[in-house]
Amino acid sequence: MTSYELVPLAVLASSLLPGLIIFALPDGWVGVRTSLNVFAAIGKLGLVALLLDGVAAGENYGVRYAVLPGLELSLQADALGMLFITLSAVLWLFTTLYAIGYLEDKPRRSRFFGFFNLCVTATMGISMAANLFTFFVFYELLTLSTFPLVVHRGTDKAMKGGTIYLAYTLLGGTALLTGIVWLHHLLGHTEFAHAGIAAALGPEYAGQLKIIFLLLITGLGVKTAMVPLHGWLPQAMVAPAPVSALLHAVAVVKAGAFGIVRIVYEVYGVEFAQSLELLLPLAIFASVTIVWGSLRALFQDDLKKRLAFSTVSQVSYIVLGVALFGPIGTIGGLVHLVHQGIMKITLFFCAGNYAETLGIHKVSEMDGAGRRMPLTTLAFSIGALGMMGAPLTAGAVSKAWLIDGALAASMDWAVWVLWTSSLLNAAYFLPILWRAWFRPVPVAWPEEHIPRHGWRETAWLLLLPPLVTAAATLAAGTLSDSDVTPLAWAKLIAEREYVGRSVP
Amino acid sequence: MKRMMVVAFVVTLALAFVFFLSAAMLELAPAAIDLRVPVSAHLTESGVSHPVTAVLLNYRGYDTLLEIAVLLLALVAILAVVGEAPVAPSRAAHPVLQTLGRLVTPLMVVVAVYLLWAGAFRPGGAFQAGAVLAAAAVLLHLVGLLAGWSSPRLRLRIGLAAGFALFLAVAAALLKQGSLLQYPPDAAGTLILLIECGLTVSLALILAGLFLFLAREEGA
Amino acid sequence: MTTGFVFAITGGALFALGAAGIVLIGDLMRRILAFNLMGSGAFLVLVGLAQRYDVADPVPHAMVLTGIVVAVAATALALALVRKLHALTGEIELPDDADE
Amino acid sequence: MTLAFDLLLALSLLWSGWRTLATPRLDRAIVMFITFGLLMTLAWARLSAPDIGLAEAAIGAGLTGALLLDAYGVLRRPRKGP
Amino acid sequence: MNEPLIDPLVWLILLPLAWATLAFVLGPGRGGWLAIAGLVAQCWLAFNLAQQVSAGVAVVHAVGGWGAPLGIDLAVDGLSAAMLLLTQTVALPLAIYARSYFKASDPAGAGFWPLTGFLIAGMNALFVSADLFNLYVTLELVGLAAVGLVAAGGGAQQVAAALRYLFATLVGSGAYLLGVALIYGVYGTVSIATLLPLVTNEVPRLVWIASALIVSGLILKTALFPFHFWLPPAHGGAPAPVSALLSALVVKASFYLILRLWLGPLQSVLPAFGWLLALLGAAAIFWGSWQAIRAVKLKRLIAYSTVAQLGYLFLIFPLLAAPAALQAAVMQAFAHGLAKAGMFAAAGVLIKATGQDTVAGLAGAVERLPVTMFAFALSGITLMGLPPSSGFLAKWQIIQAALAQGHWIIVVVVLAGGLLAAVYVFRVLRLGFLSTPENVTFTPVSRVLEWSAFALAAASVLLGLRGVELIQLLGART
Repeated sequence: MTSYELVPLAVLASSLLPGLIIFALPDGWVGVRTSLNVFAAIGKLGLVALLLDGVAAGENYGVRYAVLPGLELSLQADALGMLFITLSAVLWLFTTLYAIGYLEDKPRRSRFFGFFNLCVTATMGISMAANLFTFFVFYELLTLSTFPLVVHRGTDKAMKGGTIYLAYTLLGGTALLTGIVWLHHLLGHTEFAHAGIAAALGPEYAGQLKIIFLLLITGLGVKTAMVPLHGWLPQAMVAPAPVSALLHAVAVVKAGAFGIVRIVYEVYGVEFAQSLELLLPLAIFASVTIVWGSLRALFQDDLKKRLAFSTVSQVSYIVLGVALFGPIGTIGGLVHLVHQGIMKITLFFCAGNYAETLGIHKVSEMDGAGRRMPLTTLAFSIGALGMMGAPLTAGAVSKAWLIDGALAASMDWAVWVLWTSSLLNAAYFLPILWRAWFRPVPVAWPEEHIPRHGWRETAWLLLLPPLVTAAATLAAGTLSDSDVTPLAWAKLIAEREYVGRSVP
Repeated sequence: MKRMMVVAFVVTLALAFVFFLSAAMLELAPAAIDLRVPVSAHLTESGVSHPVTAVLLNYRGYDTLLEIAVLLLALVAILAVVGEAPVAPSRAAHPVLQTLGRLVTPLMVVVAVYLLWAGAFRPGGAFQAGAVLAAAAVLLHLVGLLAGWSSPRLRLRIGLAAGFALFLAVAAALLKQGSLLQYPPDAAGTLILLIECGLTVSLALILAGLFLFLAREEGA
Repeated sequence: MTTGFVFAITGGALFALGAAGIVLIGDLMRRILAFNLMGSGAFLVLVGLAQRYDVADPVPHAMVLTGIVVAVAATALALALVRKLHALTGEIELPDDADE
Repeated sequence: MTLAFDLLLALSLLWSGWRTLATPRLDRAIVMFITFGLLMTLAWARLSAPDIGLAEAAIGAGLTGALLLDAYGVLRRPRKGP
Repeated sequence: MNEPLIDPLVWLILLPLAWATLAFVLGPGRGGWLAIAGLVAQCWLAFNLAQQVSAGVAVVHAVGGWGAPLGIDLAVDGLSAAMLLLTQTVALPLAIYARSYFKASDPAGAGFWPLTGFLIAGMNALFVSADLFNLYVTLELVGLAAVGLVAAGGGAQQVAAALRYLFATLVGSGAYLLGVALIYGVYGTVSIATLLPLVTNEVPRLVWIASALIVSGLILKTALFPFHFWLPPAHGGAPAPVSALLSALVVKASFYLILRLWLGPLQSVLPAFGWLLALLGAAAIFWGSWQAIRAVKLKRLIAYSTVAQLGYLFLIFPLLAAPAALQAAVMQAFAHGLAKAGMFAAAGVLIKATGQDTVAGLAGAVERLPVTMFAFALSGITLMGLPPSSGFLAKWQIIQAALAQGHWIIVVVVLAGGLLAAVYVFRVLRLGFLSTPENVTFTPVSRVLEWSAFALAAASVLLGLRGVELIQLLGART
């Protein structure tokens, strides 16, 4: 087995094996579990760096394994995959640190971290999948391994959320499977390829291909939480904060969005998809989601629910970018895949901090939180501004590219969609900031768990991650022109997807 | 009402079945294969001169092996079902009957031995012999001379299993002839007789057991 | 119409009779009797049809001997079960099975 | 002639079989069944299958009959279980 | 050809017969280790045999050296080798499980070892036999052993279940026997090999009746809807190791026989019943799943799930033109065999621990019995047909075969069945995730029980990665 085959497997193993070991550990063994987690996360980061380097240099990391004649599990590290994998790996490290702090002396930690690792494994698999079948395998693994995390608290409320989550994702999975089987039947394989594979079929298949596209997008739209398939996301907010942060801001929803990117670019091929007139409906679908999510967010008092609906809206930026025919939109969408992740995870970390430190769960309880927890609130503000697309933040960059993309594709209405969404974002984030910074401190917090030590407004493991990700948000916004940013990478991808088209 | 419907339906079904079955039987041509030819052709090698016994213990001896397994199995199952139960005191029947029993039993044993020995060249054989012996035991029980059996002790268990074990052992040992139950023509007669003796004992015990193990459960 | 045919057809009828009995009768003892009729029917067909031209064929004879032994084994087991059921519930019909 | 006998035997087989299932009283049914067994023995004889005849008489009619009667003896007295 | 003295094909029958007899002589409840040792050897033999077959060695054994039609032939091809493999590999962990499940002097375990021995011997004999009448004897061996296992030391409900089962299986084998009698009447032989050329395209009407009798007898034994009435009480009422054996293996035996005749001597007749069987299969999937969703008792739920899962096996009959269909059937047999054995074993642990056999009683199980619930979940994944489990491969193959022949309806049934399975599996799992109520106490359970259940369940998922070997085995021409 060559190192080209080993590294992708190692990337999976670096979270799978620790996960399995952790299941076996007694809850008491905090030290062992913690170090195992952290080292695994760092190790994975190293491996990913190795891959990044290789892929940038055009090397070909991949491994295949046949489960049936003509049906292969196949992993392949390509530029698009690396975008997602890097994001997950980096954020996983911080989330792990955060989770360690968050779950201190709570029960069932081994189970939690075990499934947590499985989820990350699934995410890695999704991003490295080289065909739809492999993608589906890890997609379902993600569904299964998130369920225990959603219901982690074991309350009836958690159970309800978990059941709804399952109902949506399993139905989605079935739709996806139907599409995949059908496609596999027509093509004999489902390997991803630049410029797509579906075009190989003659025009007489156009009808079938449209239905398949619908099935696939429906299946993925569930995890992407596109309206009307978004119902599970707010319900799933019963999960502990780290879960909401990594899974429902990054892994799960992004898995869906990422899948849509794969479908459009590497299964159908953007040109062919355009010729089938599939992109416009997709764009409309996305736009509706964007506006609807923002509108619903306005009326949520529960902080995490508001963030959840914001996620619903923001993730569809990616889909919109993909659906805007043309490289600029593509770059916008892809770069937002990363930026939204960084910003939203910051917000969830902060929300978790408020809840853990002061017992704040509702927007209406936020008064004066900024005085008590300035650093957290600072990070929160940066994330929120990013979401609105304020200058100097990562949000500004992706929004700019999306708008240019819309104009380039001469879909001016999309521009309006984006602006409306920005205004709505402002409408539901600014009040929070205002309350936090400018309203007086209440006599007593809902329930203060963690007292203040000098400058440390809360446990440092809870504080560090949001600060780092907030900093990253600013960095991605300010240094966007340097060639180590997600933007640069997104351009690289766009070049590869639009074979023979000039990319700015 | 519904009941009537069901009955009517089943009965019609049965009648229709019988009708079509008979019709189909009557239009039948002679069978393509006639096994009587090979059966008699190989009779000399089979070690017995009575064709049925030849089929039963040589040509299709494997069927018989499994069949004994079924019988033993049924007994095991019955023991497992009835579980431990006190032995029923056998009801002493009318003295006349008892004397009758005392007279008939030895006779039946003789008959059994004859049947066993006859099996090699004319109707009879281990099954009939075993059955007769079992019948004798049942008779003795009915006239109150033989108590029902409690769950079997080791010796009885060995007796019950011996016939089958012997059969199995011979079958396995004959593997070195080339295949399962492949009797060497010269020794076939002896081996078959050996097996039949073993079977007779065990069959008698098992068949009697089917009755006596249940009988004990009476009055429990 | 040879002896073979006569008893083959009789066998078919007995089989049908027994099968219908098992389906329609609730009383377990009767069911056991019905099963035995069914078996005897099948045996008659096996032997009768094979020698429909009235030439004895030892192979089905041996098969039927096997079959009879199997049948008695099954009957004994069935009786043991019925007696157990009776000892436990005093019934000799099957209770309708419930999942609670 | 023989055919007539065969048909008669066949009919009595069917009749005894039918009675076995239809007679209201169980003990009569069992006796009927034993009769049926003996008739079967005749049938086997007619089919020139004396081996089966012997087996039927000994096992089919004899042992099975004894088993059934014995069981009947127990089941006759209804007993409530624990 | 094998050195006769060590011919695995023969020893797969002789060994279990031998240890069954010995176990009986040793006395009630004895012989566990004996059985395990025997099964280890049998596993090795089965693997050995499978290797020979996939290497293309023709494995035929003429018992008594006579050869068909006078004698009885035993023959092994890919299909039977696969079934043998499944039987031994499922039976071994279950034996280990049962040895610590039945306490000494537990009446339920009194006849367990001899009966199990005869059961396995019967199934092995059935898989290799090439003689219709001999197959009848093996069917009876399997059926009576199974009934005995269900009834052993049981209460009224269990005995009643056993009686239902007994009558079902007796009527089934009776119908089969009559069918065989008719076949013998028509052709003068019961040897499959000899019949093969004789049964041509236009057969006498009697052969149609015979086929109908044989098939209906066998589907009654396989508990295909609507003949499933006997299965839930029997499999739901028996002790856990027994339920596992019956659900995982016994029902497959009669299914295998249908398949064998379908592909073999009756291939010109049986395909006429293809869509009928598929229809019943679909009905079984929906009805079984629905009952499982409504079931109150845990083992009832699992038993009804068996009714549903058996339905998939029958969906393949109209598709047998495509090789994928046969592969799907065997894959499904393996998937369900391993998964259902694991699930019943897990259920046994849960019942021992919670002291009750209700789904509702499982609250908190995940916290107290993580390994067992994990086993249950893994089995569930296979039953739902989620990747990468063997259940998924089975569904995938069915769907491919169906699409290749344009039978969309079957695709829909398969996918819907998967969702229904998800409903009843997660019905159990989600309860397990609830936090433990105060009043509930869990009695500790032996590790052996937990891990043998886990091993079976894990195997059912991991098999999904070895599909290629299995298909090679099936494809092997001997």
